[in-house]
Formats: sequence, C-alpha cells, structure tokens
Amino acid sequence: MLSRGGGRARPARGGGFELYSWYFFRISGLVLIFMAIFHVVVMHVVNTVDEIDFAFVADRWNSPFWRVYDMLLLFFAMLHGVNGARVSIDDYVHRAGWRIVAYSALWLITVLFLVIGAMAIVTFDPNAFDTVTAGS
Amino acid sequence: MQVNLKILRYNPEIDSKAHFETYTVEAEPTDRVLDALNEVKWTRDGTLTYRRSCAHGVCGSDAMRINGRNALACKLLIQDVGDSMTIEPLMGFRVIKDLVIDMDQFWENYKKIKPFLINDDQAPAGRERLQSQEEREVFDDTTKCIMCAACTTACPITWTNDKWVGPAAIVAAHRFIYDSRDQGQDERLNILNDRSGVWRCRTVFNCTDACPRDIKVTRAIEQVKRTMLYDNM
Amino acid sequence: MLNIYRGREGMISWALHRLTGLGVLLFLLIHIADIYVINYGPEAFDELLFIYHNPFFRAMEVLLVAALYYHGLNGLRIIAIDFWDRAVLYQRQLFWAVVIAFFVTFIPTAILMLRPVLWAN
Amino acid sequence: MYHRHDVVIVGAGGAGLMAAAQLAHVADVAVVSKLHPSRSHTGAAQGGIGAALGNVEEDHWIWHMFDTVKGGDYIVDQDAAEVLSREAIDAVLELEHMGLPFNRTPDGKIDQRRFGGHTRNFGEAAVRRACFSSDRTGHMILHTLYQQAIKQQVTFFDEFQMLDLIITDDGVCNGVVTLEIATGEIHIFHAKAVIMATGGFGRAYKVTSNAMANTGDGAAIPFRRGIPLEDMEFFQFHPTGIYKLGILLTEGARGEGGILRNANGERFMERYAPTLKDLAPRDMVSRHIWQEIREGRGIDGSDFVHLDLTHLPPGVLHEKLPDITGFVMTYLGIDPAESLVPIQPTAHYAMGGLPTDIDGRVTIDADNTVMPGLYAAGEVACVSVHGANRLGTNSLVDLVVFGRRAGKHAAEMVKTTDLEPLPPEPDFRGRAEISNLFDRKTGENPSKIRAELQADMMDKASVFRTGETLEEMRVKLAELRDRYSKVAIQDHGKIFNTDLLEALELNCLLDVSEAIVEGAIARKESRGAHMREDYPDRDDEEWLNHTLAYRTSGGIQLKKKPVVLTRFEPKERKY
Ligand SMILES: Cc1cc2nc3c(=O)[nH]c(=O)nc-3n(C[C@H](O)[C@H](O)[C@H](O)COP(=O)(O)OP(=O)(O)OC[C@H]3O[C@@H](n4cnc5c(N)ncnc54)[C@H](O)[C@@H]3O)c2cc1C
Ligand code: HEM
Ligand code: SF4
Ligand code: F3S
Ligand code: FES
Repeated sequence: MLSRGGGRARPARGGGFELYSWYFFRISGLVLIFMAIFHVVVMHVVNTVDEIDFAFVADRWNSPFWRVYDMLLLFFAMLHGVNGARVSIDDYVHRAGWRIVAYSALWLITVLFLVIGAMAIVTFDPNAFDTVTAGS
Repeated sequence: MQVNLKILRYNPEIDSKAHFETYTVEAEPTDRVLDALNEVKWTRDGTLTYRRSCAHGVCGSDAMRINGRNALACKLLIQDVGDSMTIEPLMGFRVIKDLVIDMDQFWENYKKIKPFLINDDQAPAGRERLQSQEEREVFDDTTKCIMCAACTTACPITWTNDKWVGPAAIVAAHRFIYDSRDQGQDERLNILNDRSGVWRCRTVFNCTDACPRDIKVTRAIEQVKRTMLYDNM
Repeated sequence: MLNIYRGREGMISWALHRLTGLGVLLFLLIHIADIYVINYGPEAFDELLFIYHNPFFRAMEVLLVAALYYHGLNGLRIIAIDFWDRAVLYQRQLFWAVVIAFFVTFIPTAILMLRPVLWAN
Repeated sequence: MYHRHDVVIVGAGGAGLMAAAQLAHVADVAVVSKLHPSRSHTGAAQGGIGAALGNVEEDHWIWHMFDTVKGGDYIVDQDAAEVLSREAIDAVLELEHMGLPFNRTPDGKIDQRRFGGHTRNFGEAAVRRACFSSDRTGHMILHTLYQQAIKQQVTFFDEFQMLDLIITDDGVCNGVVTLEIATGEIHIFHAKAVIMATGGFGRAYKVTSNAMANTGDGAAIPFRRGIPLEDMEFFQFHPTGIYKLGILLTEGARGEGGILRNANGERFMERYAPTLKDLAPRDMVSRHIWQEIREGRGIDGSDFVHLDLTHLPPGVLHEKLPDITGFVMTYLGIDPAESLVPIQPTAHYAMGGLPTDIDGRVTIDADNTVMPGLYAAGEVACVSVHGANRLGTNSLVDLVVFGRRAGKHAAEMVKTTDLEPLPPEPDFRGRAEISNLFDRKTGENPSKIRAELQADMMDKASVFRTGETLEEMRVKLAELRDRYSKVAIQDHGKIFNTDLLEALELNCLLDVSEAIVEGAIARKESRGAHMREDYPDRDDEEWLNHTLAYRTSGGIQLKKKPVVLTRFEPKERKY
C-alpha cells in the first residue's frame, strides 16, 4: 500500500450534536428510570390490565397531574428511544439510499407519534361521551 | 502434545470463498500459538499466510481471532487455549489472504486524529521540555499501544459501521491529549467529537478484553468523552 | 458461515441493552397508537383493550417489563461507567450486579402481574 | 511499475525514519519497507538510549566515548565514536522535542539509569547514562519517529520487499528493485540516493532476541553486488535471553540492580569483573555465563543460569521494567518479583555490516572510497562505533545520530547531483531470482535448510568458536548453499506470498552467515564478541584492524582495513 500521512482532517460535522445526544441519553435515562418504571408499576403491576378500561383512563386523566406526567413521559421516552434508533440506523444501514429511507421513516414516525400521543393527552375529554362513569 | 488447528483459509487467486482447513501438529504446552502456526507453514502447508515478526508481543503484526477472541498469536500459549483451536482473521476489514487483512482503513483512522506532538513554541535550546512525573503518568497506559488492531476489530461497532474511528485511534489520541507538552488538544477533541468519533462507542469493552498490552482502552475512551463533555458544558 | 465474536460480559450487556431499548421503543409506539384510540370513545377503546387480555399479549407485557427493567438497570451501569473513572475497572462486577438486581426486582413484579392468571381458578 | 524520487530509504526502523525526518521538507523522499513501519524491530528495544546528559549525576560525552571505545575492544573508529557520543546529547533532546515520553526525574528532566559498560571518569564506577521510557524505549522511539513522518507527510511504501540494488556500470547506486507483497508486482525505484536501513540478522542463529524479519537482506543484497561487509565476525550475544526462547530481558534489569546467579546461588560476575560486576559489557558477561555452565555450575547442571530480580525494591519492576515483567509472566508463568528467572545468552546484535563513513556513505575499500549514491545507517551499517562489542544503549544512539547524518548528507547531495539513467533491464536479477523459485516444482522445503542453518550457527559460530568448529560450519554452509539452489516453494501465487519471501530471506541469511564464518576463521585472536578458544588472547600486533569481506566468484575474500585511533590508546580491557 502507498500511504502518506497527515492531510488535514475533515472538520467536525454536526457541531456538538453527538455530544448532546449522548448526554441526553443519560439525563433522559435517569428521568425515565423514575417515570417509566413508576408508570409501569402503577399501570401493570399495582393495577393489572384486567382493571384498565376507558373509565380507568378517564378517571386518571381527570387530574392535570397525570396529564402532565404522561406528556413528559411521552416526550422523554420517545426522544430517548428514537435517538437510540437513530444510532442503530447509523451503525447498520449503510447504503446511501437506504439510509435516507430509514432516517426519513424514523423522523416521520417520531413526529407522527409525538403528535397523536400529545393530541390524545391534551384533547381527551371524557365528558364528550355520554357513558361517563368515573371511578374504579 | 498434539494440537489441532482449524484455520480459516482464503486464497483470492483460487478460492471463491473462505473455508476451514484442519492441521494437526506436535507442540509443547508452553509453545506459542505462533509456533504452532509456523510448524504448519514450515512442515505442512507453505501456502498458509499470516503476518508476524517479533514473536513476543511487541510489534503488533499477528493479531488474529483464536477460538473466537482476538489475541496475538505470539502472546498466547498453547496451554492456555487447549489442544484444539479455531483460528480466523480479524473481523471488520477485508481479508487479503488467509489471516492477513487489509489495514488501510485502520491506518487512515490513526492518521485522522493527528498522532504526533503538536507544539508550536520554540523548543528550549540545549535541554528538554520539562514534565513532572505525575504529568507523565497520566498518559502512560496509552503509550504502550502497538497498533495491533485487536481492539478495533473486536468492537461490534467496527463490524457494521465503517466510519467509526475505532478504539485504537482514540487510544493514540489519548496519548497526546493528556501529554502536558501537547497543544493540539482542541483539534483532536474536535475531530473525535464527530459522528464517527468517541460518541459512537457504546462501552462494549471488547476492546479492553482484547488488548494484548493490557491497555485500559475503554477507560481511555471514557476519559476523552468526559474531557469533551466538561469542556463543552 | 457463523461469524460470531466470543465477547464477554460487556458485549452481552450491550447487545441486550440495544435489543431491549429497541423493543421497548416498539412497544411504546404501539402503546401511543392504542391510547390514541381513546378519542374515539369508550366502545372503541375498551374493545381494543381486549387484546391486552389475550395470553400472548400478557406474555408480551411481562416481557416488556423485563426489557424495561434490564434496560434501566444496565443504563445505570453505563452511566456509572461514564462518569466514575474507576467503574471501568469493575464493569464486569457491575454487570453481574445488574443481573442480580434484575432478578430481584423482576421476579416479584412478574408474579404480581400474572396474579390474575396464576390465581384465577 | 516505475517510481522516481530524490531519495529512497529502504527500511522504516529507527534509522530509516530518522533519515526520513531530515529529508522530508527538503527533498522528494520515499520510504520502502517490507514491514509496516511500526512493526520494525526498533520497537522491541527496551532498556534505553545512552547520552551524557548528566541529569542525575555528573557525566561527559568524552567518558561516553571512552566507554564506547573500550567496550568495543579498541577496534572502534574513534572519529566515529566521538561523533556518536557528542551528538547523542543533541539527538536525545531532539527526540524529546518530537514528543518522546521519557521517564522523568523528580525535577521533570529525562530520567537516566545504569547500563552495562557505561562508567564515570574512564572506568571508575557505573554511571547513569541510559535515557529511558520504562522498558519500551525502542517502542517509543519508533512510534515517535513514525508519527513525525506522518506529520511531515512522508511517502511510504509499506510491505514492499527489496530484491536488488541498482548499480550503474560506472559504479553509481541509483535505485532499488522491490516486490509489492500484497500484489506480487515488481516496482523499480529510481533515485539519486539510496539509504539502506534494514536492520540486523539475528535470525541466522537459533536462539535470538531478533524478530523473524531480521534476516539481513540489506547486508546480503549489496554484498552480492560486490560491496564489502565489515567486521562480520563480531556478533553480539546478549547475556539475558529467556531460556530457550531467546526473548530479551533488558540489561536495564541489571542496571536497576538485578544480579546473575549460578547453581550455587553465587553472584559469579564478582569474580570476573570486580568493579562493574553484573554490569560488565555483554561479551564478557555472556562468555562468563557459558563458562559457569561449562564448569558445571549451570542450574541443575543444565545450560542456563538465573537472573535474580527478587530483591529489587517494590515498585521498580512495575514502574521501570513492566514489559519484561510481563514477558516473564507470559512465557514462563512465573513472577520475577518472587522467582529467579532462567536465562541464557541470546543472539542479539550485528556489530558488522555495510562499511560507512561518518556521514553514512557506504565505502567499498580499505581507503574508504565512497560508492556514490549509496548510504547505510543503523544496525545494517558498520561505521564502526561498536567495534568488537557494542555497549547497551549505543545502538539506539547509532540509529538516531547516524540516521540523521545520513539523511542530512543525502539532502545536500541530491541538490548537486543529477539522476543517473537506469541501466538497461534493472530488474532482471530480481525477476530471475523469483522466477527461478517459482519454476522449480519439486525440491526440498527451504524451512528445513533454515532450521539447520540456525542450529549449526548456534553450535559452531556463537559465543565460543574454534578453528575446528568454524571449519565445520564452512563445510556445512557449502552444503546448505547447494541444497538451497534446489529448493521448491509450495506457494506459487502472486498475492501475499510469504512462502516466497521466506525463501528469499533464507538466501540472505546464508550470505551473511558465510561472511560471519569466513571473518571468524581468518581472525586468529579473541576480541570482544569474537572468542576463539584456540586463540584466547587479543593480538593488537596482527589484528588491530577491521576486516572487509568481499563476495567474489572464487568465494569470500578478506581484506584488512585500519582502525582510526585518535584519543585513546589500546589498553588491556578490565572492568
Ligand atoms: C530485543 C531487543 C532489545 C534491544 N534493546 C536495545 C536497547 O535497549 N538499546 C539499544 O541501544 N539497542 C537495543 N537493541 C538494538 C536495537 O534495537 C537495534 O539494533 C535497532 O533497533 C536496529 O534499528 P534499525 O533501524 O537499524 O533496523 P530495524 O528497526 O530492524 O528496521 C529494519 C527495517 O528494514 C526493513 N527491511 C528489512 N529488510 C527489508 C527488505 N528486504 N526490504 C524492505 N525493507 C526491509 C524492515 O521492514 C524494517 O522497517 C535491542 C535489540 C533487540 C532485538
Ligand atoms: C428506564 C430507564 C432508562 C434508562 C436508565 C435508559 C438508559 C439508557 C442509556 C444510558 C442509553 C445509552 C446507551 C449507550 O450510550 O450505550 C440508552 C440507550 C437506549 N435506550 Fe434507554 N433508558 C431507559 C429507558 C428507555 C426506554 C423507555 C426506551 C424506549 C422507548 C429506551 C430505548 C433506548 C434505545 C433504543 C437506546 C439505544 C441503544 C443503543 O444505542 O445501543 N430506553 N438507554
Ligand atoms: S490499544 Fe491494545 S489492542 Fe488496540 S491497537 Fe493498541 S495494543 Fe492493540
Ligand atoms: S469495544 Fe467498541 S464500543 Fe467502545 S468500549 Fe470498546 S470501543
Ligand atoms: S509477532 Fe510481533 S506481536 Fe506477535
């Protein structure tokens, strides 16, 4: 092989994005360990899925606390998870074409699910349906 | 004792794909795996191809995958691997022939991080640049690197992501970033802050396990990450 | 040809971490979709919830919790390694600590979750 | 393929890279090496590089020069030794400025330690002169120089093996013929100057500290083309190689306080060298180890003695000798802090080689006539600063001092010289040698010949020699040479054909072995590393001179060449 050293390295791309992404993993992870686990424990352990129905959710979302809680959880978990998926795509998808497809799909899914998730939490109005009975 | 070597062979001039070939040779338990390979080459099959030179773990030529893990053939004794072993080339780079891989990309990654002292001040005339023993100690571990590529090719990120600079290049950068005489820290940290830089490391530790010089590779990478983080925060 | 690297604890822990992370993400997406259905009223929602009662989904749910527990605990291990210089030297022990902590937390959780099935009849 | 450069350097060890550093910005230079540069054997050097910095105790270059001359048993060229010891200081500082991470003294200077044969005030006591970076000084030198070459964008041709030297009919060297290992293609490098820096040939012996690539190619190939080899009979055996394996345990281990012990646990070197004891020069220590063994005081009556490091203060092994501690643990499974280490002398260093002047120019006769265009530096060269026995740490000094001088001189030379046209078909010899090996389909396996060569050289031409054993070796070599002409290799491919390369290297080993043996037969005295039991004394009347070996059609011819004496008169050598 003919080798010659030292040419100027290509300038750093993306500024500090990778750094903040990495840092966000840690911060959101720490937040999630409380929020996600608490969520799972409440929803799937203390209550089991047998007890969860429309009424249960409606009751829960009567309290603004739970709406804010779920909103935060949604954003932290999604951004954390999507960031992870982004890194994985970077590692496994190489062909330029496929990369574009994969990233586009990822960002689309991200936006779409954040929007519909947020919409569900914000716009949900149990009183819009007449069968309302609160309590479990 | 009799030793069985199952070696992944590939000769681009003959083979369309790699295949295993098994050889049985006589060896002492205290012989090196390299001795067994030499025995195969010198008495059984002269076409067996691998790199080697120093035969005692200091030149970095003969890193290969022995029983599924990266090691230097000259630093691993038969008694430590047993009487049957599978030998394959390092993963992640193109195989040129048998156990010889194409290291071009590896050296490019090395060069990318500017592996040389950067200090634009006039060196003092007639004496050395001073450095305390403590300052010297900080980067001692990473000066031991022999560029064998065992770490980089053991890293799962290398296998799938060809842009990743890899642990060996970061080890080389570490050696300069923490050298009190060096002034190129910013440049090097900038280069490693890239998408292909340190953040791609997922603390898999295969590199540290593979390093024949017992360099704490992951530790070095983590130190670089922290320096970058604290500098930017 | 099977081309597998014989990694040790670090590699296993990472492979599981990535797998569980992506798994939980997938579950999260499904979960967002089903919650979205709530805006279509109780009938639609409760009907959908029915699928959660099917045994396959119950198993998946337990698996989700397992994944989340492991991922979370190992996440703590990674964070420790990232910010505490000496932790790299103990990463192997930390992995086994994660494994132990995982079983200690997951087994009771699983029992509690499956109690309707276990004690149903 | 054809390449044109001002200067081609063959070999990317310490000497080649140091020369490249001088040339990088002033000329078009290419470095050709059969190994990737960082694999060169300079990286194996452990103990240190000598320079009278006086960082830890008083020291002067002239003391260094005296030790070098005396260590070499007075057939050192003293003009060269003076250059070596004066410029060592500057060269070491230059290495530090390039970034070499030396160990440090408490006040932040380069740390220094004791090494064999280095003394204060002309032999009074051991002095701390070896500058070191743990016990991987060579590794740090090699990497630092390679890194500088990267910085300066030197052009490298990695994994290109030299096959032949191009010399015009007018006797001007203007290129080399090489084989690109990865493809099997022949490349011709056409240049105004060629610098040979291909290192040593310890692989002529069975037990050696040398790398498998150290096969003396850069000595053998010019030798075939009529250039003489100087002082080949002097081959150094290092006292402390790991038993059977030959892996080196640096003299720095004794510099830090290690002791040699025989079967009785006795520190036998006290008897032979009362002042320096275990730190006497290598030729003496190796000889006395064999003497102990012969007189039945080897461990368990066998052919090794012990290196005792168990009494060193805790921490010394880990801080100053970590690598050799690792070698002992890896290859012997014992901890040198607790157990005695079995050692035996190991073939280590070629004092002889291509004769050069103090600017690295290769000379071809007793009058120092220069061959235009050809330079040599490092272990392949014989300046001669090492005479009959090299002192520890002086080889690394040799690399940087004379590598630098050769590079500087070549840089000047190419400015005023025109490129000579290549002779017709410059690569015909190289091609013929290869096709000759490829064409023979049946014949002996060259590996067998190499094994016999190494075993017999070890028995008959190592630490002790007699006229009789050497004659036997001469006969054996003729036989091996004949068998070599009928060998067959198994690999007939073009891509990365190491089978072919090993056969080519064996040919080089045969050449240098012949020169060693012929020189040793002729030199009827004992001096430095050359110990003739049938002529146990030094004979300054007859033999205070160098030998030049020429390969001719009628076999090897020897000539004498005078030694340059300046400051120091030959005296009896006592330590
Ligand atoms: C184990 C050990 C420890 C040592 N410790 C010390 C010490 O502490 N202090 C000290 O002063 N000295 C020491 N020495 C001696 C010293 O290291 C060597 O003499 C010195 O490194 C030789 O350097 P070099 O540049 O001449 O050659 P090398 O470093 O051997 O380099 C030779 C170069 O030539 C190339 N080459 C060879 N043949 C060909 C060919 N046919 N075609 C193309 N390229 C070719 C090789 O690829 C290589 O790049 C030690 C030696 C050994 C073996
Ligand atoms: C419970 C608390 C959680 C913690 C403590 C946590 C922690 C972490 C950490 C530290 C990383 C970075 C790994 C690395 O850089 O090597 C990470 C990656 C990841 N996380 Fe989480 N996480 C948690 C929850 C979640 C959830 C809920 C999801 C899914 C939505 C998720 C999906 C992912 C994914 C996909 C990755 C990328 C994996 C990789 O790149 O290998 N995590 N997590
Ligand atoms: S860090 Fe270790 S494994 Fe990696 S190249 Fe250097 S010596 Fe080899
Ligand atoms: S194996 Fe790879 S992911 Fe990081 S810790 Fe080592 S570089
Ligand atoms: S041959 Fe040099 S490291 Fe193994």
